[in-house]
Amino acid sequence: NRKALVFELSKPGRIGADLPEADVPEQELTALVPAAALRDKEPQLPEISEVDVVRHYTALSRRNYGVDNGFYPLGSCTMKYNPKVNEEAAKLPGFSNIHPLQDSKTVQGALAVMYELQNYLAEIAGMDACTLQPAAGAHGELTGLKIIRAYHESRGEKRTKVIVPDSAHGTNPATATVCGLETVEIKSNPDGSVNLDALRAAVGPDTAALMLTNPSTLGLFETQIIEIAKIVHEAGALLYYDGANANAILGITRPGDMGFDVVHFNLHKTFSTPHGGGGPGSGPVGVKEKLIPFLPVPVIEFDGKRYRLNYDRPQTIGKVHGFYGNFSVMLRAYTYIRTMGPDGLRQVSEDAVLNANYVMRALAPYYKLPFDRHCMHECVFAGLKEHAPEVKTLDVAKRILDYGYHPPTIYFPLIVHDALMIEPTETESKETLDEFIAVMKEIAREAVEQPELVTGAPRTTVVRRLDEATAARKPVVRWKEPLTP
Amino acid sequence: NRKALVFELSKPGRIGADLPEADVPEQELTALVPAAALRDKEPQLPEISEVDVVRHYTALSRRNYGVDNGFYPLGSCTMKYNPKVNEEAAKLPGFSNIHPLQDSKTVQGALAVMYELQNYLAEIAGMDACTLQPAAGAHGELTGLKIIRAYHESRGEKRTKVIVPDSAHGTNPATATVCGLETVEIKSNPDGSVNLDALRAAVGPDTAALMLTNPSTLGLFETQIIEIAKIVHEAGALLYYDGANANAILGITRPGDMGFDVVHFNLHKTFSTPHGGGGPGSGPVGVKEKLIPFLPVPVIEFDGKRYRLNYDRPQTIGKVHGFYGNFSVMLRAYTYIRTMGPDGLRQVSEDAVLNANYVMRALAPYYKLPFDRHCMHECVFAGLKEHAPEVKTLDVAKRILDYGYHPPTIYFPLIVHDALMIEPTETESKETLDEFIAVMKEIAREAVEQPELVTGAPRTTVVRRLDEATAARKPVVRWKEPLTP
Amino acid sequence: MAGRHYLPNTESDRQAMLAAIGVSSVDELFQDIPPAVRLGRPLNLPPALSELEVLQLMQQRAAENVHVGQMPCFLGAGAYDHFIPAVVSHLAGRSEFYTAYTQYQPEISQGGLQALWEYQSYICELTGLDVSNASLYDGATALAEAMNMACGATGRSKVVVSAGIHPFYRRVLATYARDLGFEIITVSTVDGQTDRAALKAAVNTEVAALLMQNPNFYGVVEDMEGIADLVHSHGGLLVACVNPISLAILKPPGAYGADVAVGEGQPLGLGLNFGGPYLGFMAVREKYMRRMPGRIVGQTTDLEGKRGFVLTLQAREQHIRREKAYSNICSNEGLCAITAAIYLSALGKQGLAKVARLCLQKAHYAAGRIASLPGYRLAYTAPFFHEFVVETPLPAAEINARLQEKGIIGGLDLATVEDGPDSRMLLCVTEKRTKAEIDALVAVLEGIK
Amino acid sequence: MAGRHYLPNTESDRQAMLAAIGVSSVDELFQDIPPAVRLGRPLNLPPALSELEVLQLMQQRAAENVHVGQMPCFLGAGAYDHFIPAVVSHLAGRSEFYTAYTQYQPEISQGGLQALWEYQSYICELTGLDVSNASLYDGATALAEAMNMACGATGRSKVVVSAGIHPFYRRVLATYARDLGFEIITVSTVDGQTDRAALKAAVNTEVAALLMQNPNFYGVVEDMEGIADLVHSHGGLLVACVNPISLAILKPPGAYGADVAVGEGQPLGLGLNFGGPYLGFMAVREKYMRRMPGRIVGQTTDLEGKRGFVLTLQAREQHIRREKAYSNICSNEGLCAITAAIYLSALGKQGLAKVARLCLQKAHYAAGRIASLPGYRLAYTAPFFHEFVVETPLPAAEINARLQEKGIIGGLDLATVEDGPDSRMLLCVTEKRTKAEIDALVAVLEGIK
Repeated sequence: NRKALVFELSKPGRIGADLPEADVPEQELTALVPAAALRDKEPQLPEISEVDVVRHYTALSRRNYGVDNGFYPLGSCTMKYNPKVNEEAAKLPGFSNIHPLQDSKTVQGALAVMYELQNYLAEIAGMDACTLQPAAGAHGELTGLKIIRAYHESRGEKRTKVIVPDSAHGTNPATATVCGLETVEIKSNPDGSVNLDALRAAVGPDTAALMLTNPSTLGLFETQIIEIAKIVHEAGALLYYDGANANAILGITRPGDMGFDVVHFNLHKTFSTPHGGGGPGSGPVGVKEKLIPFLPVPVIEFDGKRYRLNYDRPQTIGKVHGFYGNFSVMLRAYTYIRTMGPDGLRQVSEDAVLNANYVMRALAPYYKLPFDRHCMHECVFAGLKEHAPEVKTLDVAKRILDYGYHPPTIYFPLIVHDALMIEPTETESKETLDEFIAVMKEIAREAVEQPELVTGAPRTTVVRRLDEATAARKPVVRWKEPLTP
Repeated sequence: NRKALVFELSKPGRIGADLPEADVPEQELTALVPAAALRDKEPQLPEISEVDVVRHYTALSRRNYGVDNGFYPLGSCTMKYNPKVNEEAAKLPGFSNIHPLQDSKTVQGALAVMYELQNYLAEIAGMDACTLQPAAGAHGELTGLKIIRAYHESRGEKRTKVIVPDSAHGTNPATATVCGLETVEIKSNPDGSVNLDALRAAVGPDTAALMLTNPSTLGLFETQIIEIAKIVHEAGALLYYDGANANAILGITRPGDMGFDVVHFNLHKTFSTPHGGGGPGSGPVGVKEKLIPFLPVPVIEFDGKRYRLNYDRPQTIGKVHGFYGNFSVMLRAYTYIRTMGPDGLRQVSEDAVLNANYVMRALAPYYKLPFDRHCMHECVFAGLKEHAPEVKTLDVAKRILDYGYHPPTIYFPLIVHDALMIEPTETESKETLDEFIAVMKEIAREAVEQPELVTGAPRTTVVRRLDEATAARKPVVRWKEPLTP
Repeated sequence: MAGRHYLPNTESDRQAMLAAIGVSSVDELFQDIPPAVRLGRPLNLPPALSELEVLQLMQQRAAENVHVGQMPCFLGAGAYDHFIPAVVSHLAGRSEFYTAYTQYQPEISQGGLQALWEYQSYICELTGLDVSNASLYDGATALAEAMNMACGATGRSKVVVSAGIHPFYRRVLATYARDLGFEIITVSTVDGQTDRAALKAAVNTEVAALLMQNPNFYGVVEDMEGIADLVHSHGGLLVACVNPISLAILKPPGAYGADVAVGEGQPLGLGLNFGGPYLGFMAVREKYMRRMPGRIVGQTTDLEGKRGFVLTLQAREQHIRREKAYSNICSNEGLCAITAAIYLSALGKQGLAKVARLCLQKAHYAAGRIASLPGYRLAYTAPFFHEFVVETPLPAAEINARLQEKGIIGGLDLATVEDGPDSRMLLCVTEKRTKAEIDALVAVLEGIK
Repeated sequence: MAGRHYLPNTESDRQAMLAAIGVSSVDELFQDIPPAVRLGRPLNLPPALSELEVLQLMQQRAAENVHVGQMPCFLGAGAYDHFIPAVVSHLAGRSEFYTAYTQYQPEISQGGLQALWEYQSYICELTGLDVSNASLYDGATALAEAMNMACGATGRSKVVVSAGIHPFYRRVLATYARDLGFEIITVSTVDGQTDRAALKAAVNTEVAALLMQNPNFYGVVEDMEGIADLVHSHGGLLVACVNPISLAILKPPGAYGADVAVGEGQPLGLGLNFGGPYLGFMAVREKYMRRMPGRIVGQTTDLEGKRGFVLTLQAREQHIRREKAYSNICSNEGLCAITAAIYLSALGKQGLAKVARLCLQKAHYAAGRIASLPGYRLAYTAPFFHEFVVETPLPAAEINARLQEKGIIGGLDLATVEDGPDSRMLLCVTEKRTKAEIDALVAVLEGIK
């Protein structure tokens, strides 16, 4: 069951792809490029035939688990089903085979989709404008904070601090840092909500922004959001919305209406584009009117007849991507929004929240529920309810693998001890949830009665638990050509 | 690990595909169709959502084994690797979205491909013309025998017998029967070659044809082919070439040059189109000049400027397919032939034969080799060499499953006791063959030393040996709606 | 060397293998081939193309065709332009399905077997019959197989065939019948429906089967009331050739007494593909199960009692029965059957009914509008499903040429497939055609005087 | 209800779930949302479309673009029209890859992890460096991350940037640098190559890194001899931004002393996609491994000793290190990296070398022919890979318009991306361009006076 490396399949002289012969007169290589600029030794790429390529990657794919294989209740990741028609749309040659530097007259269809998508996202967010350029959520955060910074600077204000609750995603403080801003972490209330006193104590004339996700990373709606916005705005700071949890609020409430000034969405979460095993994503950023001048270039504009890319924006933060962002991810999200329409999107959030509450209530007798409130699109448990001294939350997660599901997120958010964060999403049926609930109950029983089943898990996977410590201590991060004796 | 049936996933009210609403004024159903013609009860199709559809068939696919998963040495089936570029060509909308009854002016590209393909196949077969209409090999046999019959009838001869060696594929005698002809089976020589005395005794004025594959179903070239052709032709009969084994002879020898009058090819074997788990295939038929008038209609013609479908062929056997055959299979074969060219096709056969001989010689010490000659593209063993009383050939095949390969063909050809027929094809590397040989050796050892490992196989598959007897005795061949109490 | 990417063995591999075999060259392996029949020259084929070149060639050839994604298509007549959800090709395109062989080793073929078993179940549900096979080549050959089967089952050699059956199908019937000595008696149509009186006259105790199409070639819904009794009372079988989409709303063959239902499965999620690969389906009453051609998948259990599937009732088939087989079919259209199953799973009960309803309504809207145009009239008054014949003021070929110029693929000029006037056109309207497209068709027709 | 096919729960499911939760309506679950911020109206979005309609809409939008399958394309400048073997999309399109999340649970993610580990190995082989990450967003942001990393590693805040770097990349550098207080010193080019004298003058002990592109934006192969020493002798890092295809024949960054190599991986089997998703790659010398941004896959063993792969060195990353992280990157371009690995596996050692050679030869053939036309000349005499700048007799925009009319996508009008005359055009010739296409380009240029 050990899978060969692609390098181990190699044999000199084999080829896996077929290229045409040169149809132009060829010259000596060194007549074109000085010998000093040429490499001495060719890169050691494998030499395998087409059938080897196909079997290798087909076999690797079968050692991987995606949403198409089953339930994926990974909290904070919104692993909903990715509709296939989106893939069809993205594959159309008129989209996939266009060069980013073509004359805009020849790409009007592409620009139209982008223009409309940014407007749709602005409407969903309650914002006045939107850029599609960021390539992922964290990239959206970076773009958003840079816009906020530029805004303050344009007003002659030097604001260098970003307030981040201790329940936040790690990207929030990291983004502040790479934007040259200082993170001020404030303690949350036990239920993950913002501690208003701590916030009031933290804000000041040096505060650039408060970064918040709502629902919080505990899956709970921040009920004091109006008050929070008031505190932040009165201090002259702006409010940043981390859209990681936006799947709970589509058509129900809007960050802009809550008082947020900047929003990023993750198209690869809320808008149903596939995650690709870690990207490509897309992290569009929506802003309120006053921040529009600072959006990255190019901005897509429409004069009623023609779409164009406008680079002439004196106050822009500049470019944040080589071209215009992850276009083919946008195509998928656009297709999704056009498929769902306003009613469909609202139903998405209703069903996502219903599913999460259903799971939460069903599991509450077996797993510690730290906050007895309705959750939004995901719920967080604090480990097993019954005393099971040998079993860690990690063990529970690994045992879930043996039952054929992807486990929930574990040990996040950091403020909940032994956190197990479950996000079912709206694309799962009651039957799937019932089966999952039954498994989770069974594992809770096993943890007490047969703990070795849980601590020794997984047993049904192609590898068992892996030695992560050694991997980090003595990193083997690439293949190396074996030394010939 | 039990897989649910699609019906078991159903829940009233779910939908898995999204259709537009009517945009025309609708009328009462019974105003359009009399009530007596309408059904009383709707068909019990399942009601499942899109994600259920995707997970169901993704899961089913993962319970299946194809060439992309590994070695498939299934004798007489030519399970070579199916190039992906062929799939791309077949998927082009300009091919996949054309209606068979469009004006021929609007399908010139499709007709050009078909016209050229029939010429290429005729050249490869050494024939004068070719029809692409048959949808599979057996359908090609039927077409070929009908052509032969029409030919004899056109000459006022009543010939009703088809001679078939006892080593032949079952389709040969079956085809004769469905063409209203009588099969005369002749005993082969022990090495599977035609017994000339038996042939001479069988031929006569009532003989329509001799059906033969060369190499024979034992993978051996029929050395007396010239003499056979003479005997058949002198009796006024024709010689039919079953192309199932054509992968051995591309560019090396041609049925037409051996004296055959009619040939069918299996595009889904020799010409690298995928088998689809039992079709769609394609079984083009090539004929010598004198048989051209009898080809099925339409015939694709080219006047130097335009391609057209000609139905005006008074001596035709008629139509054998609703339209023109399996067009998208033809596209794959055409792509393959254009990719390989004359040299590539010859190399295919050379490598196929080399691979088969390599396996044959390596396994000869462990499995009984009935004929100690060079084989062509496949080799046949007669069970295990060493005495292993508990182990049947079927057990060996099942044990191969545990090692992750598809087994060879077993118990065919019928004239070899405990036959194990291995066809490696040219798309397998020496390494793959060496690994397979090692497994086959190991199984031979197990058969003697640990027979229960072999007789109890397979153990690693999603189901173990299935009860085929009960399946046939008490057939359960469809789902039925459970009776509600 | 051309095709080297498909041929993994290197020159050194070949040498090593020759050495292991004990020969000095590949030629030696071919020594059994008499020199007189060896081809002493390269095949006369075009030189090899690289993948890039061959794909460009195919793209160019494809571009020489007009496809139905470019122009709305009102052609039917046995091949239908239906909407196919994106999931269908994504799932049927899983290589574990399409690169597999027939499921002779069930333990590693459970996926394909279960999918085919579910397909069989769907066909039984649609047709109202007991047993389906796992596919035949296409609708026309499925009908021919049904004829063969009926003659075999009854020991008779006459079949009565409605002239409402697709003319291409009837040509295939003729091809299959001739060599078996079957006599085909054709019964004409009246107002687009099979002539009931002529039918009664034709059916007698020498007739193995009556073959009807419903909806028939002209799109007309036949009056099947009493037809089964008519043929059964003479000991013959009723064979119905049906459109599977129509069966979401029309009475299934099983309900009007048919013994065998066959048809073209292309409407169930298969592309037009210029006529193939398509999907012949066949379902029969249980008593004919062991005479049915083609493969059948059965449910069983493994030695641990787990549910599983196998190819079953193989005693019927050519590879066992040889010259005593009822049919010679071997490779069939397995992947097309799986594709149809995926389509039907996605559409489901509601979806298939909606497709059928949309076809029916849109076709009637189109027919109504065309019939109201001066110079045009519907050829028949009988009820129809999603196809109908229009009598045109000018030859149908001329009208089609004008439609083509306006970017519309018109209907079938009936004179190209049957005897009769040149001013009859068979039009088809599926759920894919929008009101705007129908109105555009009508506008062009209106402008043709 | 729109989107019902994506929403499996039926109304009765919802009622049952509400009952189990103990609430009477979904609204109750949203009671924490203050009424004042609730959206009291439907979102102002277009009404839902069915799958058929949405696909037709997208087809229509796609048809409003001219794509490179319709016209030969001589644009490069950071996005390249290379041949992609059919296997690439077939394999990268396996849903187990594209519907997975990041590999936080390695036991069920071995396929993705191994593919990424092999990708890392390929990047190391191509760049001649020790450690690669598992991808960054694109070439431009990879370069910016390299700048951040170099400043972090050296504790310095000045970077010297060659004007030979893509102007878009330099704009991204500026965006990233500004808020971190980094100073960018730009060194101009002479004859298309970075000005060596100016470079020497600019590099000093305050400089964290020298950033060069090779081949640079103008297609020119830089003279890298001695460059690394120059910057190393002042304690700075050399960052090379490279084209991965060129590395099949050009000296790798590791061999000329670069500490960091970054670049745009789009040429490795990714479609043009109007600019994204692309693939930022980065490889570094071992000593910078623990400062590298992005995910890294490491090899290890499971508790039975079997080889396996995990995400490793996560202490560097944002989700552990939070505000102390060197980079905020989280989701990256995992599927693009796997796609690149599939491409490189298919091309292999010989194939990639051949692509590079064909690009080089065809570009030089084109350049030679264009340079011989009256009125045209090559802007630079320095060696180049597969792009080159032509000075044109008329404004480049006019020439491109003429080419467009003749069915050719011309080169980049440099005036649209940098200051300077309007008669400079950057042309790219990949292995996909045939001699006939190049000759057609030349013929049109020749006809423009």
